[in-house]
Amino acid sequence: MDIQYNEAELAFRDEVRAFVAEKLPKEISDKVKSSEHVSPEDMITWQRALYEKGWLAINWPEEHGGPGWSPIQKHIFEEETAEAGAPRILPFGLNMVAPVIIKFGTQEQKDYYLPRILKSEDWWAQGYSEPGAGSDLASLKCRAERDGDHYIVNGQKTWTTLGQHANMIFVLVRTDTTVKKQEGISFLLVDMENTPGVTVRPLITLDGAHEVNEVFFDNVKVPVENLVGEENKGWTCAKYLLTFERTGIAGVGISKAALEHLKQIARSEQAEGKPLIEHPRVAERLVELELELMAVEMTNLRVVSAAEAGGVPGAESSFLKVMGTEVRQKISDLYRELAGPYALPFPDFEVGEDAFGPEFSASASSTYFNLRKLSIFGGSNEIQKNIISKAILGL
Amino acid sequence: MDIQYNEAELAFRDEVRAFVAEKLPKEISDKVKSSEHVSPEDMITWQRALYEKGWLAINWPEEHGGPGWSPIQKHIFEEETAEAGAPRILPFGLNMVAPVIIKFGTQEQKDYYLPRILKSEDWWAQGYSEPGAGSDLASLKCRAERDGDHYIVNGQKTWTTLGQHANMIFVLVRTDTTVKKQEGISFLLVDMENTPGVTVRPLITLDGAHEVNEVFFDNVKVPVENLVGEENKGWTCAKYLLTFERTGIAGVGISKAALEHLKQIARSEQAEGKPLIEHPRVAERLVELELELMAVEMTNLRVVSAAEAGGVPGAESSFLKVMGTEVRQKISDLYRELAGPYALPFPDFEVGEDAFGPEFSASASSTYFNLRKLSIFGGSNEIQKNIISKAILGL
Amino acid sequence: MDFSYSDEQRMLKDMVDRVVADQYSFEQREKIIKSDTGYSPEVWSQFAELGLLAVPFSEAAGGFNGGGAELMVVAEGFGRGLVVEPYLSSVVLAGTFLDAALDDDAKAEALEPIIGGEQKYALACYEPNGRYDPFWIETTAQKDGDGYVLSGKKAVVLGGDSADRLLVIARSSGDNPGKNGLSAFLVDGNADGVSREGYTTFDGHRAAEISLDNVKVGADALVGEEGGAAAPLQYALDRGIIALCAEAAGAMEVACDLTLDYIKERKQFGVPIGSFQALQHRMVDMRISLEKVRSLALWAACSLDAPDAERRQRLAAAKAMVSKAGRHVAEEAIQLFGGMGMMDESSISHYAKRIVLIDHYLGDGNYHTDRLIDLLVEENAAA
Amino acid sequence: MDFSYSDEQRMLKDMVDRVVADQYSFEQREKIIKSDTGYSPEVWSQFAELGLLAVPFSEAAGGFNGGGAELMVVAEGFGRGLVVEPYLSSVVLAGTFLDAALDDDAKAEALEPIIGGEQKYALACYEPNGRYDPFWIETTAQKDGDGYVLSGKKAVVLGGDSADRLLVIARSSGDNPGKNGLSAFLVDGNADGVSREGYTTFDGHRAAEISLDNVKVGADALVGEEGGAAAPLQYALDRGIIALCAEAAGAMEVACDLTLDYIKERKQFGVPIGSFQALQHRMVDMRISLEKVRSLALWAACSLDAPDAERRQRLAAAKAMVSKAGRHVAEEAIQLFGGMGMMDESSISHYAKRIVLIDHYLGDGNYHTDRLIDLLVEENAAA
Repeated sequence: MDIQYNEAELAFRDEVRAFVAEKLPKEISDKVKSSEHVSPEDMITWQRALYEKGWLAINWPEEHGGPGWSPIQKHIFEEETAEAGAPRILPFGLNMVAPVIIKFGTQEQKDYYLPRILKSEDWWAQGYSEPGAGSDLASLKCRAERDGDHYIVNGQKTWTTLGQHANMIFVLVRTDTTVKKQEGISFLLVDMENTPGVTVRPLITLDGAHEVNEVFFDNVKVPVENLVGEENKGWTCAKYLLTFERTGIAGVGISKAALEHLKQIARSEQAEGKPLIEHPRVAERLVELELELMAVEMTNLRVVSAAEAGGVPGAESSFLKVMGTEVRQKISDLYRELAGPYALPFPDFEVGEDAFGPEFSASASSTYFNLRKLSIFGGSNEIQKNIISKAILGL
Repeated sequence: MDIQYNEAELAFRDEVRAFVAEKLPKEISDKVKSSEHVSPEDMITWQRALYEKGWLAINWPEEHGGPGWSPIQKHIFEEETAEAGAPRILPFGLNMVAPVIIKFGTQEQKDYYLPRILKSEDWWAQGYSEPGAGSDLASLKCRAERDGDHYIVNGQKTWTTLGQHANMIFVLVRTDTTVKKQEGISFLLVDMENTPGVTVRPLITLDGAHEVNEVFFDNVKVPVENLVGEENKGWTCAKYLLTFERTGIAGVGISKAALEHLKQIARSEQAEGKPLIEHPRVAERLVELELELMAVEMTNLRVVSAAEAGGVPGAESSFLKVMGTEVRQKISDLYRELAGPYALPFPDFEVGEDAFGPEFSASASSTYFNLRKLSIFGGSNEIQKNIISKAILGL
Repeated sequence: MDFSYSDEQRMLKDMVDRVVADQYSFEQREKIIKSDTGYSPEVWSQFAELGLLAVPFSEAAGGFNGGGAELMVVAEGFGRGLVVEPYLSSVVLAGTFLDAALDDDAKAEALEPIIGGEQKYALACYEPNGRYDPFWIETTAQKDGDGYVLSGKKAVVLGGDSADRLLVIARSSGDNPGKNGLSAFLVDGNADGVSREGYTTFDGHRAAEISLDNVKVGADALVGEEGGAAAPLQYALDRGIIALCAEAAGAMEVACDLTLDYIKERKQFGVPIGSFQALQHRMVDMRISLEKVRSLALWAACSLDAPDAERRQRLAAAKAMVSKAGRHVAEEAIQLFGGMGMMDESSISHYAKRIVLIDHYLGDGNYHTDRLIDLLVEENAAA
Repeated sequence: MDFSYSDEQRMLKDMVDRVVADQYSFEQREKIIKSDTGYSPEVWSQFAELGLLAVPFSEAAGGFNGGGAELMVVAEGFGRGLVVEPYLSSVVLAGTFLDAALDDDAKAEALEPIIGGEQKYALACYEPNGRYDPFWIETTAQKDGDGYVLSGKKAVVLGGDSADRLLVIARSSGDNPGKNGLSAFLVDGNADGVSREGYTTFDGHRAAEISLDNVKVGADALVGEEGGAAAPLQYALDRGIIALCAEAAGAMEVACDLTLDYIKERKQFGVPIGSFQALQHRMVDMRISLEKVRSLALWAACSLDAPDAERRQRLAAAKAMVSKAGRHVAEEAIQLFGGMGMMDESSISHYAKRIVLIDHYLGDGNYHTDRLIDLLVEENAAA
């Protein structure tokens, strides 16, 4: 048993660090670390840098452009980049639709879409959730009817993250209404830019951000060659996508960066004439968060190590999702508290960020409220507990 | 709106205080306040004092010996006596079987049992729970078969609190096995002392205490005149008993006394060369408990006041039970923590209380563990939440 | 002891509920927040006509002579409707300060424009370096002939963006931080040397950062005694805390109700999600948090005239409980609503924001827990 | 990085599991606890034969050269079986102290009776006024000719009731509290002037209050350098913390398993109570707490040779997590078992007691949280 990285792993970590130091622009990492708004351009800049290095599609097979990393290497890469303040890699193309295309797609689909994803030429969006469906994904209603060489799609998707920037969307549609709900579903790729009838409507979240959208399909003609896998077998694709390996689900690197940010704030901000960090309750909260985060980090490593040894992380990732999001939310709660009265001003992103009070405070409330999503989206924490309950505990 | 006691109420409170000051022996209240073992004799001493004053049966109608108090008066009485360290009044006779006898009993039963309860001549025990039944009370199996002028009782009861001192027990028995589980139940009074076949076996709880018992019935002959209410209608008695008004369910007075005890400890005990109370985390814990307890106290008063105004406290007492037991348990947790390493010695009650370390520490761990029962017995807190969920929230 | 409303309190409650129902639908509120002023002059005049702007003032001041209970009735109603009118800033904070600081003759005159709704005042007390400490006053008031010159910065001044007049707390003597030597001045919002940067708060109210750059005021600007502002300031802040706790209770009540309705209606896997026991128990826990806040808000509201230590304890306890129990309810409400709880367009998110952000006004949970610890230390010293 | 056991570790684990399974059924354990000695001499010899008493010692000392991981393997197994043998006191605390304090020649000789199981030692360090501070030493060691005279009181000395020899930490110089001037002496348990009051602990172990009343010892009683006891003491306490955290992980694992089995089997209203979603989610939360303790115990166990700040952080973090997560699991286990969880006759209650009481050995959650705050302060000073 050795919980330390071995020499090869340490060398790899150093390589990642060196790359990040060289290629990640400081103006981008500063934004990420202080929870400021990161633009689509920032994300693309980083993705292109990774692509050039061959490090973008870390979960892809080597033949399609993956780096061929082990679970530990992937973990090191994800945590190091997150801790350094790299923007997140948009998962919709790289880690969602691409694996489905690789597994179920035709050769033509692979040849066309995969290189475009690698080069960030397409911005993909996700068309899974529908209003009223929530965690009961298979109850979807969006219809696709075959009409010659096309499907005619009618219906609505929601919670489409960053869909306002997307030109492509993968959609779960119902192609047979006469069978059990899981059986009549198909998996379609839709060109949002060049297909009439697709409308994206912004959904503004409680923090004032425009991150998610509704997407409406009004007699949208989708060529049949955009079907992935077989008609009415889309649920297989959907499940595959949802269970696709996600070593980074605990978000330890992001939480570490966020906690480090809090420590900096606690050192620089004063209350009653002394730095916040010298107030016993603030110090206690910081070490409690550190403690919780250490527990998540080591639990994550244990799962990664088991994956390395050949174990397939299944429901364990549900543990990591719950633990990781809980600590991340608690960190954001202390962030809001540390801002004190300056948690109140609502920064108006449209007219630039007016920071009233200390600069860090501008994002405090919006981060706190925005991150409520962590326990809701991506399979709510309640759903994760149901999964653990069934799959691990046998209840 | 006036949350203060009015003059009459204040006068009543003063009367209670004066009585307690005069009649409650200090050696008894000291034991209660420091969570030491209170003997049956101590309890009887206090009950007799109350009886002589006419204040024992506070929930009984005046015609049977109750004082005719309003809900506020009862509340004042219960909280004042608890805060002063009075032993609890044993509920099994006074507040359980007596109300059932008053409502459903024959004149003979009333004439015989009620005066004996008032004078503490009988020590009653409760024969409700059975092994394996838990919160599903109606699934009871203890059988009573009619044989001439007698019922022949066979079966077992459990969690019989202080049954080792009892000479009488009221028992729910199954008198008809052919009907729905709630319909074949009867309510019997059994003389434990003078009826062959009753065996009491101690159940030792995890704190080493002998508080509860199992009671076995082996062909026990019970005269039919000991049936209360009608045969097979015992479930009505059972439910009446369980919902019988309990203003004291939140236990605010007891918790206040316990918290005051903790403050005294925190003032006298030292760590790192200064009193515990000067350690920020101890101070914080104390004020948090105070805060929680204040919330329970005022919520209790709101319910009492509504009862005074004619509202019948129903499911609200479930709120009080949950809130009151949670705070009481949290107090006991801090108690254990304050004891430090001296939480470890297991006081041996049989050979007298060896207090190693500071005297207060002897009861710390046993109190903490003993009070786990609060959220389990008397309708577990989960059951209370189910009740609230159904009765108040309509879920 | 009788916790039921008196007839007058009942009438007051009905009145508040009616105006809120009429004027503060979700859409109306959104429009008011997005308006230039950030409040509704029409609603404000209606408040004036109904006498709501007089509730917490003494009879001598021309007020309703309302105690904490009446203030609670009003603020709870405002909390249920998420009212963003500048009631806290103009009436409760600035207004009751004047009521406490001035003698009977002066107060009636001084409060007339507030009660009549003609003018809005704002209390400019807290400062950028002072966090939640109201006695951290670096702003100076220097004698200048008969008058004074005021200089300093004021942070997150509620209603400060549109207030006609600012009640500025400044230090005329004494060391910072400290209660001694604080004086209060009424300053025109547009006086020379006053600059204001207004903004909307996260919970839909308005506030401003205010700079005072050698603002010259006459002797008549002084409110009450020179150096005597600490007591009326405490008087006003106490009432502000009552109003905030009551508002929290009102907002939490609606948040619980909305969540309960939602889990009864929302179906997943063919059944209402409210049929899942885990959610039922969490809903019960939310209600318990609501009861705790209701209880302590009520206790605080009825303790304004209690002895010093008791009053301080109950106010601090109520505000600390709002912090803890409020956050619990807000977070759970969002979680049980799921995605809908994250949406700006669903009212629950606005309740959640108000409930959580109330923690950031007039001292948060940490600040008030420290006040409770102060009391414990005092009790300990006395024991 | 590889978290799987090596072959040797696997063998060690199997060995421990086997002896625990053979010797520590619920009934056997109860009998051992109620015996005069409070441990089982037979089991103890078996431990010795199997080499378990040598695990944490250096090769020079005749040990297994086990690191934190091996100690964890053993202690986790003991935790699963709620073993009450004096392993922590004799082997981990007193034994590793000797290993650290003595030079190679001396340690082999000194540890022989411990490794062989012929004698049991106890570390008499903590004092009645010192709470959890191991450097609060009021016990004095005064020079007396070639030897020393020891006087003082030792609190809750684990295994102190039946230990053949006591390793007494006394102050030969330096101010209390403090690390300077601490010396260690090996004293016969029955020496003149030593009086012991033994007792059973709440979790079934044995301890004693020990008075040292002018106990005269020779120069050869001194262990290591005069005044140099702090470093080996820290060495031993670090290993003690590893053992306790690992034991907690083992006991929590069984507590979770027993609870899970119980809610699957126990029926109410005709269905297993494990089918109620509220209980399912609570069971999941228990498992999360278990994972947290496992993770931090493992991290601590593998950090004994890490740089000072890291070692201290991971040890404190693990023990603090045991306090919090352990209590959570213990309380929930009792609650989910209901009445049966309250019973002395059900094993779950004994697991709950051990898990909660582990908090009271070698510093509780508060103590170790303070150590983490110390580190934060140091980090802050360096930043």
